[in-house]
Parts: sequence; structure tokens; C-alpha cells
Amino acid sequence: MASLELLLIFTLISGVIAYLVGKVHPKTGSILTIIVSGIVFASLAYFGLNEQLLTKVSYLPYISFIQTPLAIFFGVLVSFVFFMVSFFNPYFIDKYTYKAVYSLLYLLSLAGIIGIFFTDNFMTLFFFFELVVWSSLFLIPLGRDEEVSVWYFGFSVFGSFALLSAILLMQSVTGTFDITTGLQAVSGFNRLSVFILLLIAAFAKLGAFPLHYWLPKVLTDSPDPVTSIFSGGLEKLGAFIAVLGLVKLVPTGFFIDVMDMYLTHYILAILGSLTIIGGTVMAIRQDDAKKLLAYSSMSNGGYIIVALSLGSSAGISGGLYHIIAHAIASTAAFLAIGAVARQTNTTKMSELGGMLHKMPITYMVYLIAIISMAGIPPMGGFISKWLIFQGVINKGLILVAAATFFGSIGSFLYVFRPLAALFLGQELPQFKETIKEAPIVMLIPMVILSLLNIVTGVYPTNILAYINTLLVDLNIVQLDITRWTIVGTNGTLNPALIAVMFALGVFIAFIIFISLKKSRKVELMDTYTAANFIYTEELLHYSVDFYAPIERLYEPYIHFMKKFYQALANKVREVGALVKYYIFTSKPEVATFFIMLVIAILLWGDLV
Amino acid sequence: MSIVLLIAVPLFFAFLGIILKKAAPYFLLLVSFFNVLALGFISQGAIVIGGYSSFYGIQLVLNSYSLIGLYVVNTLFFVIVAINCFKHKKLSPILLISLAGLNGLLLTNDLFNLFVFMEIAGISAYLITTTTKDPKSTFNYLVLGTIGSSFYLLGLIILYAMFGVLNIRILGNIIEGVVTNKAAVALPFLFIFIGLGVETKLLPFNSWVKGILGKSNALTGPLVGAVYASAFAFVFGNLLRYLFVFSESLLLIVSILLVATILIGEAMAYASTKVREILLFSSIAQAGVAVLVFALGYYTWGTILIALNGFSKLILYLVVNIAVDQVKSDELSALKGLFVNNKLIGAGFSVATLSILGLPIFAGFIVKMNILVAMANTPKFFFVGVILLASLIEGIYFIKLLINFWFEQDQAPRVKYSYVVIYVTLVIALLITVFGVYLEPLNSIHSTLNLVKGVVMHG
Amino acid sequence: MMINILIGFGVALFGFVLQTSLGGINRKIIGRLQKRYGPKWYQEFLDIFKLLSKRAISHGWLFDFGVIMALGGIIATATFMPVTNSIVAFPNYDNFFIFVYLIAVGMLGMAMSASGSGNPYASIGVMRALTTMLAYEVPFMIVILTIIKLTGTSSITGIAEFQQLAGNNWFMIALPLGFIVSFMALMGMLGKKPFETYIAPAEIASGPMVEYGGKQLGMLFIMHEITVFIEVSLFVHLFLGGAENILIFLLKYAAVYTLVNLISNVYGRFKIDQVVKFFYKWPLLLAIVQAVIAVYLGWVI
Amino acid sequence: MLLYASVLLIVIGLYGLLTNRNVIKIILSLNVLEIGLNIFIITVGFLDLEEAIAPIITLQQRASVIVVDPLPQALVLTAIVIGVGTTAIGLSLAKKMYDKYHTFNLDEMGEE
Repeated sequence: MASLELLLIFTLISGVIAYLVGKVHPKTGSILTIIVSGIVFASLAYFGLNEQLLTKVSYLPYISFIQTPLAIFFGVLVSFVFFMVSFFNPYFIDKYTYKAVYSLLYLLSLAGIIGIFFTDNFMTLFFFFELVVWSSLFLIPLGRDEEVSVWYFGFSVFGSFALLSAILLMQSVTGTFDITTGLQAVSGFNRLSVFILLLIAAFAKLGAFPLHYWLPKVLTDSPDPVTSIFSGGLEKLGAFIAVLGLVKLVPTGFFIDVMDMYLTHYILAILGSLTIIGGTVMAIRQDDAKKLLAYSSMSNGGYIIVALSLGSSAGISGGLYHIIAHAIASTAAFLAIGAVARQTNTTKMSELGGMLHKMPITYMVYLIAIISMAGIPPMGGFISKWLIFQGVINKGLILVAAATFFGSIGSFLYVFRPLAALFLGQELPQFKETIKEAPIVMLIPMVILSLLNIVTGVYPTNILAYINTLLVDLNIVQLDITRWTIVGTNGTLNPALIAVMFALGVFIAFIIFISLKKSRKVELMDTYTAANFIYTEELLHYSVDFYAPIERLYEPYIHFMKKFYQALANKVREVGALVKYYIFTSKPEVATFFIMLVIAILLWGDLV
Repeated sequence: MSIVLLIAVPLFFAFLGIILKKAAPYFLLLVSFFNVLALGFISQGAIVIGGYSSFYGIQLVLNSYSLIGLYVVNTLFFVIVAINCFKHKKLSPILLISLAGLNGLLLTNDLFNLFVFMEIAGISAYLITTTTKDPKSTFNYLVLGTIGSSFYLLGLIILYAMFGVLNIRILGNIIEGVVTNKAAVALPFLFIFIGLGVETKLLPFNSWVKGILGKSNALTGPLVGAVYASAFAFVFGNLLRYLFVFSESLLLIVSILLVATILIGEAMAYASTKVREILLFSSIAQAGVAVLVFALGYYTWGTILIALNGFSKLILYLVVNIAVDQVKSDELSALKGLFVNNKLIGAGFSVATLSILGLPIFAGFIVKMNILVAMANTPKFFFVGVILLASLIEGIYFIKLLINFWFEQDQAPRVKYSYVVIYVTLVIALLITVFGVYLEPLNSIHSTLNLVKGVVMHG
Repeated sequence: MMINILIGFGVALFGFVLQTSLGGINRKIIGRLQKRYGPKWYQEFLDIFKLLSKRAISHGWLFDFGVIMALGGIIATATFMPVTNSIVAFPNYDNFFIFVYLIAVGMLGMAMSASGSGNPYASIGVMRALTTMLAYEVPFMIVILTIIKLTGTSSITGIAEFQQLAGNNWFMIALPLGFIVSFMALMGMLGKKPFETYIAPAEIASGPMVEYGGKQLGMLFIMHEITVFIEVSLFVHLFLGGAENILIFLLKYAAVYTLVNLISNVYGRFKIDQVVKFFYKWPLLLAIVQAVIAVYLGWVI
Repeated sequence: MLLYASVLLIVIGLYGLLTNRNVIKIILSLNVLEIGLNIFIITVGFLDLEEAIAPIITLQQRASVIVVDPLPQALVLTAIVIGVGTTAIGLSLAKKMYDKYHTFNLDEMGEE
């Protein structure tokens, strides 16, 4: 379907059909989500990348579409994530209380995504934004904890309202809801205000500090496929808004010469840095694999903010590439953990171990994903991190650089923890017999994502070329790329060469290995135990408090944001309770008193 | 058909119902249904009772504004009556009187007549609320209601003493034209504001609400929470549109009161753990929003907002009160998982809630957006901020409510809803959704309301 | 291209031989320092070849795969390392970040293999290694940022040539604070005392290495030697002005490595949290001060 | 004079409402308030016309007689009726409350 409008209507209607079918047979309903999201992705990718999407609107009033490289970039990416994750739906549908509604909301969110990215009108954008908020909102409580969705809603709506305020402000100044003209026409102090409001919206959606509080909760407690959707897809809405704010609308303000950037951007970069540090530090100490990845998502959101706030071609293309790389990698990682969760019903690392032996493919998927997340070549994450480092170093942002380095090294720590505690180590007896590899349909998206992780890391040229066309659209100098290399400002990268050398290195090592004497295979329990005899697997499995020594160093300081938000909630509650106590009595004299008071104030005001 | 019939027929049957006790509930049902039907045949215009000139006589005005109000009030009333009339047979005449009073409130164009209808509606409300078996709350309601209407009376008498006219529109025009120092009329307007504020549940005049709506049953909850609330909001809107002139200090006080109503109302709802209290405090805030919208002069969208809120609130109060009546508790924890066995009701309730929150594909979104856009263009960003902040808090506790109702921990309460309730809920939910997507009807209402700004003055 | 790749592997081989010999010599030097004879200078070669020829045990496919990945990753990293200005396999591509991140593949392979052995000591060792890495990398990277910002290139040869062109004004002198920080970081990188917490033979039985023997251990030894080569020569190029010819390189390399070894032998061992605390106190502060001085204020000696 | 009396009554009524916790006294205060209001309404018609007579149509219509504004008097009639109605309901509620709590004092009934 080349027409965006038809695509939108198609998605909505299939949502309803999936609901009706799901009423009768939930599994079929969820299979429909695979088909529909596949069609949506295929249409957007095929027609979008050829710039052949039809924007004409004939059935839906008040909605208009536009086809920009930015929209296609995000649309293809997010619909791809939806498509990939939808393969998991049939396997998880039995766990939900409301099976049919799940499919409906899933497709409703997808429809909202199409609307958000492809509209040229801010009001329509907000419409779909809110649509996505509430349709995804009800997906969350199908998982482990219902209260989480309240936090999600709170922060999400806070962000939405910031967006709305920005829209209203822009409209009142420029008189138009049109995104492009609106962003161009707003000027002066209003421009700054719009900028700040847009960025609040972006931060809330992206889960960046200090509006990050919901993200780990939601990603931990939603159903496993939904987690992947959030991390790989919906969170990227924030990135989209951030691009609108940071790149399309550059406020004029105080300019820091030595850093070659605006103060506003620098503050954002610092906030992004805090997000990186916060996410990293928190991820390191989690026991729940999903929560760990959730915090890593937060930290990667910080990278995106930092990258986009740099404003240089290396920075922005790095940020955009990071959006892709992280979407692919984190979706893959969450899906892998989800596959484990489906087989074992837990994601706690302290309860798992040795999954590698029964789920080798899942393990490889996770391994490749974390290599990318940690920014290690030859995976996609390396390219984006390299570009971001280029940008950061060019501007000479010392503190921001420190945070990005910290996050980058810290990511080695936290991604390794599930690897070691969950997949590796001793194979726990309770999983020895019962666990099988995930079903083949679930493996399809995971393998595809893994291949993409590698492709984005080895041959990024096509994507970077597309990002370059996008940069033209955003009025930013293009990144200098050739077929095999990326030319940064202070160095050249040849990802394919790295991959080839790595392959050759591994080949040589393999030759060495194979040409030497064959090893004797021994059991996992047959290990060095310093002359003790240990027969229980748990005692030989190191997974609880993995990073205890380093956690101890910062443990006392981590809860301040949590305390802040809970205090805020309590304050609101206190105000309410106070007024309730003082005004809402069953005694008439109280109200009489207030009436008199109001009259007295008026008289006093008029007399004075 | 004359518009007087809308008031006269209920009154007549009310007295007939006192004589023919057995038939009273049927009268109630028939008359309220008749009123809804009759609205379709009544031509718009103004009439003056007793053939005086409109300067002296009691004028009743039916324009598209009051027509919307009548439709909302009568429809809601009919629905509530249809669900409840055989449970409270004794109340039938009183309900009829209250219907007459409410219709009068919406129709009258005379300040004193408005007072009379206020008292009629009020007294019948006091009597209806005695069904909750809590005389203390009712007494509180009565005292506050009386104080409120006394202040209203005081205000209108002062205005009469100053200008010698009680016709709202004429008075408004005179004040607009004659008074140069707006502060001179600030006091009577404040009295009137207070008087209506008590009924409209504005902070801090609204302490009666907690006793009445916090202990409501399936009759009083929807009636007071949805019907009375929308009727008085319409009246307030009417007065704000045609009569009120704000001096600076009055506007300041009113703004502060309204902002406090909105924000503190939401905060109180947020602080509550009882479902009925959540609903009542949130309706306080919404009343504040409606009055604010009118006070700032966005009459058309304000009207639609009240109408929409009326229908949404009906669902909310109905569903919750029926559940509370059966579960015998209104603690959120006791009602957890309410919708697990009542999915249709749950769907309708969710739609109504999401619409109140102003989330898209529901009508609430359209209304809220239009109000906010109008505010931003005036520009009144402070109030935009207030409404958004209020919506945020509102969203949080309503979503908490919904999530609690949809997902149970161990044992979901068993609540039976009659088919009438289910149908009503679904139909209203469907309408809310349809109006949220298909914008033509709302826009046409918007434009007709805009057209009739110049009002019929002669009768 | 073929030639370049061959040069690359040549560099890796050269690095292995160089570091293994130098390691042996250093053992001798340390031995003398401690009033013993010490082993022969080629003792390390003997160790490795002996290990490679022995029949070993394996804990499953990942145990072996990890070792292959570790050695392969490190060899791949070494191929990018320049030896002198002219001996460099892939001119222009000897990007600093490649060394930091590609080396991590090797590390990851080893960590994975070690954890896959199912021995808790191994996992603890890996945990400590990663924690140590978190400690020293950040100050080190900030210093590198300063250097890249000053030279305008992240190519290792580029940085070395920059120093040579400036009249052999090495960054060791130009950025004294940064040099101190980096030297500490280098000690951490090489796992020398007081930062050898993750190996700690007496405490956690050599940590990651605990389960290995035979060819796997031999390959890991090779990997370790090449890793040391990469890290030390990185230091030589970044702070000591690189090398115009191979002799100078050997000289500088030997000097740095020996110095590190000498210092390391007079220290005890930090606890792991002390390592983190240590690096995030003075080195980090010094690195930031150095960066501010050099980048924002432009005061470079 | 009458005007001040009415205002005084209103104030007394309000004072009573503010200070009393006894249901009957509250109703009484309300009544005082209403009486004050009613007198106030009457005085509105009299304000400028001290010598005017009540607007009653008698057989001998004299053009020279000044009649006070009849409207407030009509209003007062209605207001009195309404006041009576409210008082009646109030008293019946008071009785119900007494049946339930055996006291007229709001404080002794307890909150909730």
C-alpha cells in the first residue's frame, strides 16, 4: 500500500478485526498482528525508501501527510521493530488477561506511530501521540505489575503536555499548526520556550534524566514483547521529538565559544550525560535482566540526546545511527531475554544459570546484541559510538566525554552480567530437563535482528547515505562517507576492514586451535574448587550480587530521584488531604466562613 | 408547542402523582420521556409569561444554547429515572418537581425566576438526597444551599436596586452600556457568583459535596453528579455570558477561586482512596474548568464541554454507584477487578474516562484541544498551564482507577448490572467515540452556537 | 591490500615475539632486583609452547569458542597497531578507538569463555577485570580526548608524527598531569600491582584463568602477550612521541614496560573497590584539570 | 433606618451560622438571615420614596398618590414561601437527625 492514509485505515481496521478474531481465537488474532505489522513495515520500507509514498488524503478529514526523509527514517525503523516483535505475540498471548484487546492495542499503537511520523500538522501529531500513549498504556498492565502504567502515564502525559504547550505557543505566535513553517517562523524568546518544551517532551518519552523514572519500571514489568516495543520503538518517539527540537529548531541564545555550541545545547548534553551515568550505574546493580536492559535503554537514550545536542554532522548522524543500532540491538536483547522468560518464567539472574546449553541460538542472539550495545566492533553500536565520540571530542566537551566514556565502559559491565549469570555458568538442575530452545517462529525475528546487528556494523554505508539525505533535509553538513569508509573530523573508520581483520584473526586462532591436540570434554561441575568437594550447582554459580564491590560505592546515593518523585506525589496528596480536612467537613459554618472571607477580600481589595 | 410545557407538564403530573400514588412512577417515566421527545418539536424563541413586556415580565428563552442544555439534562434525567424509578417510588413526584425546576433553570431569562427555580430544584434535591439515609449531610447541603441562594438573592436585589431590571439579557446590556466603573457592580456579582458557586461546587463553598456525593447511591450520584452539575453549569454559563461584568479585583478573585478549585479539586481526588470521593472531587475540578472556560469567554466550547462531561459523568457515577450499592464499600481496594466480570460496562466506563481525560479518538479530546487552542490564541497561557497541570493529576488517578478496575489481584467483586445500564453505557460510549472521530456534529454545534450570540430580546 | 594484511599479521607476530622476549627479560630483571637469578629470557616461549603441546580439558563448545574469539580479536587489534611511522599495516585506519573497542572483543571472548567454564572464581575474576576497566578507562580516555583535540587526529601515527614535528615535544612533557594519569591507567590496563586485583592468584586462583590448561591456556598466554604489546605501544605512540625507526621503538617500549614492572613490584594489591575509588579520585580530577587547561585555556607546554 | 436593620439582621444570621453547632439554632439563624434579606428586598422598593404607599389597587384611583415599586413586594412573597419550605425541610431533617443520633448538636454526631 503506497498510500499512507490507506495504510493508517488498514491498520486501524485490522486492529478491530484482530480484536474480533481474538475474541474467538486469541492466537489467530495475534497472528494477524504479525501479518498486519509486516504489511505496514513492507509498505513503508518499500515505498518510503523509494520516496513513493502517497500523501493524498481522501477519506480522513483534518489529517494530512507529508513524506520527509526523517519521517521515513523513523517510520521504517519503528514499524520494523513492531514487525519483529509481533512474531512473539502468539507465544505470549496466553499469559494475558485480555487476549483480544492486546492485539487491538498493539495495532492501534502501530497506527499511531504511522500518524506521528508522517503528519505535517502539529495537532495531528499530538492526536496520534496521545493515541499511542493510551493504547500502549493498557498494554503494560498485562504484564507483572499494574501500578507501573500509572507512572508511565504520568510522565508520558507530562511530556505530551509539554509538547502541547509548545504547539499552542507556536500556533499562537505563528498562526499555523504546520510543522515545518511553524518551527521556522517562531522566533526570539518564544523560540527558546518552544525549544525547552519540545525537549521536555522528548526527555519524557525517551526516559532521559530527570524524567526517566518510568522507563525502567515499565520496561521491567510490561509483558516481554511490549518491553521490546517500548525499548526499540516507542521510546524512539522521544528521539523524533528531540530531532524536531534540537535540529530543526535551533534557538539563539548564549553561545559558548570555546565549545562551539549554544548554552542550551550544552545543558542538554549535560542532562544527556547524567542520563548515561544514571542508567549505567543503575543497570550495573540490577538483578532482573529485564530491568538491567531497561536501565541500559535509558543510558542509550542519553547517548542519543548527547549526540543530537552536538549539532555537528558527526554528532547528529551518530545520534541517528545510534537510534537504529540501539533499536535493533535492544530489541534483540529484550527478545532474547523474553524467550528465556517464556521458557523459565523468570528473568531474575539469581534464579537462572547455564541457559546457554539448552538455548544456544538465543544465547548467540543475546551475545551479538550486547556486543552492539556495548559499542564493540564489528557491530552497529560501534559505528554510532565512534561517530558520537568524534562529535564530542571535536567540541572538546570534557565532562560530557567523561560521561560517554563512562557509559561506554560501564556498558561492558552491565551487558556482561546477564551473559555470565543467566546464560553461562553452571547449568542449574531445575532447568536441565525442562527447558528447550525457543520455538522456531520466535527465533526468526531474533536471527534477523542479529544479522542486522552485524550488517549495520560491517557495512553502514547505505544507512549513512540515507542519513546524509536526511541531513540535507535538516540543513546540516553531510557526513563524509565513501563506499567503505567513514571520514570523521579526526580520523577515518573502515568498518568492513575491521570486520575482515577480526574474521581473519579468528580464523588464525581457529587454525591454531584446531591444529593442536584435541581437548578432553569434561562436565561443568568438574572444576577447580580449591580442594573442596561441591556437588550442588548453585554453590558453583556466581550470579547474586555480581558487582557488589562497585555497587557498594554508590548505593547510598542512587535513590534521590525516586525520593523526589515520591515526595512530589506525596505533596500533592498532602495538599489534597489538607484541603479536604479543612473544607470538607459536615459543618456548615466552615463554608459560611469561607464565603464571608471571599466577600471580605473583595471589599478589602476595592477599598484599598 | 410552547416551551412552558417543559416546566408545566412535569409540575402538573407531580401534583397528580401526589394524588394518584400508584401511578406516580409511570407518570415520572412518561413525563421525562415526553420532555425528551418534546424538545424535538419546540421552536426556538422567547416568550414572556403573563403578556407583559419583556422588561417586566418573566421571560423564557429557548435558543440553541438552552436547547443543548435541555437535551442534556432531560436525556440524562430520563436515563436515570428509567434505571431507578421503581426503586424509589415515593420520590416520583419530587423527581418530577426537580425536573420542572431544572428545565426552568435552563429556560428562564429572569434573575428572580432563576432564584425560584434554583430553590425548587434545590429543595427537591434535598429531599432526593434523603434516600442516602444520612440526614446530617443532607442538612449540611440544605444549609449551604440556602445560604448560597440567599446570597444570590441579595446580589440580584442589589442589581435590581441599581438598574431596576431583572431580565438577564437586558440587565447585561444595560450594565455593559451604562456602568463605567466596573468595581461598582463587583459586589452583587460576587454575591451571585457565590450563590451559584455553592451549587456548581466551586471551592471553597462546596463542602456539602462530600456528604452528598461521597455517600451517594445509584439515584443521587448520577442525579446530583451529572444532571444537577450540568444544569447549574449551564446556568452559570448563561449568566457569565449575558450578565456578568468583571471588575479587575473581581476577576482576580474569581480566577483565584477557579484555579484553586481546579487544582485543589484534582489534588483532593488524587489523595482519595474511595471511588466515590475520587469522582466527586474530580467533578469539582471539572466544574471549575467549565466555569473558567465560560468566565474567559469561550462560550461555545464551554457548552459542549459541559454537555460532554454530563454524559461521561453519568456513566461514571452510574457504574460506580451501582457497584458500591452491591459491594457495600467504596474503597478502591474493595472494588478492584470490578470490570473483570463486566467487560462491556468496563469498556464504556473506560471510554468515558478517557474522554474526560481528553485523550484522542474520544470527543473529550476535540473539546479540550479547541478550548486550549482558543486560550492560547487569546493568549492566556497561565490558564493553559493550569488546565494541563490539572489534566495531568486527573490522568494519573483516573488511570489508576481504570487499571484497578480492570485487573484484579485475587477475588474480583461480583456486581450485576441491569441491561438498561449496559445499553446506556455502551450507547453513550459509542457516541463519545463517534463524536471524537467524526467531527462534523461538534463543529456544527459550535457554529450554530456562535451564530446566536445576538439574542432574541423581544417577546 | 593483501600486502597490508600480511604486514598487519607481521606486526601481531612481531608484537608477540617482542613482548614475550621482553617479558622474559623483565622476569630476569625482577629476579635480580629481588636477589635471585630469575629464569632464562626465553622462559616465556618455553612455557607457551609447552602448554600448546599438552592435551587439555574443555568445558563445552563455548569454552573453546571464547578462547578462539579472544585470540582472534586480539590478533585483529594488533594488526592495526603501528610500530614506527612507516611500519603500519593500514595507514589512516589506525584509529585510537579501534584499539579501545576492538581489544574489547578479545576481552569479551576470554571473559565469556572463563564464565562458561562454570567456575565462580572465573566469574569473580571477570567481574573484577571489568570493574578495574571501568576505573581506569575514564581518566585515560579524557587524557586521550585532550590529545586528540590538540592534534586534531585520532590516528595513532598521526599523533606520533605530531609530536615529532613539534620538535619531539612529547605529550609526556606537554601534558604532565595527563601523563601521570595515563601511566597509572597503563598499570591498570596491564593488570600490574597495585591493580592486579582481577588475577590475584592467591585469592581467586588467577581469576579468569582458573580453569584453563594446555592449548587453551597457551593461546590465552599468546593473547596476553599481544595485549600487553598493544597497550604499551599505544602508550609509546601517544606520550613518548612514537618512533621514527624500529630501534627507537624498541628502546621506548622496553623502557616503558620495564618501568611499569619495576614500579609494580614494590606495591601490594588494592582491593577492588579501592581500585575504583582510587581512579575516581585523583586521576580523574587530574585528567579533567589537564583537559581544561589544555583544551579550554590552551596552556600547553 | 430599615436598611440598616435588614443588614444587621443578615449579619446576625451569618454570625449565628458561623458560631452555632446546634441544628435548631442553625435553622433559626437561617431564618434570621432570610428575614433580614426579605426586609432588605422591601427597602429596595422604598429607597427614594419615603412617603409612598403600598401598591394596592383600591377603588378610588388617585393619580397623585405615589406608589412604591410593587415588584420587590411580589418577590418577597415568593421568597417567604420558599423560606418556609426550606425551614420545614430543615426541621424534618433535624428530627431525623435526632432520631438517629439523639442529639441536636452537630459536634456530638461525630465526623463520618
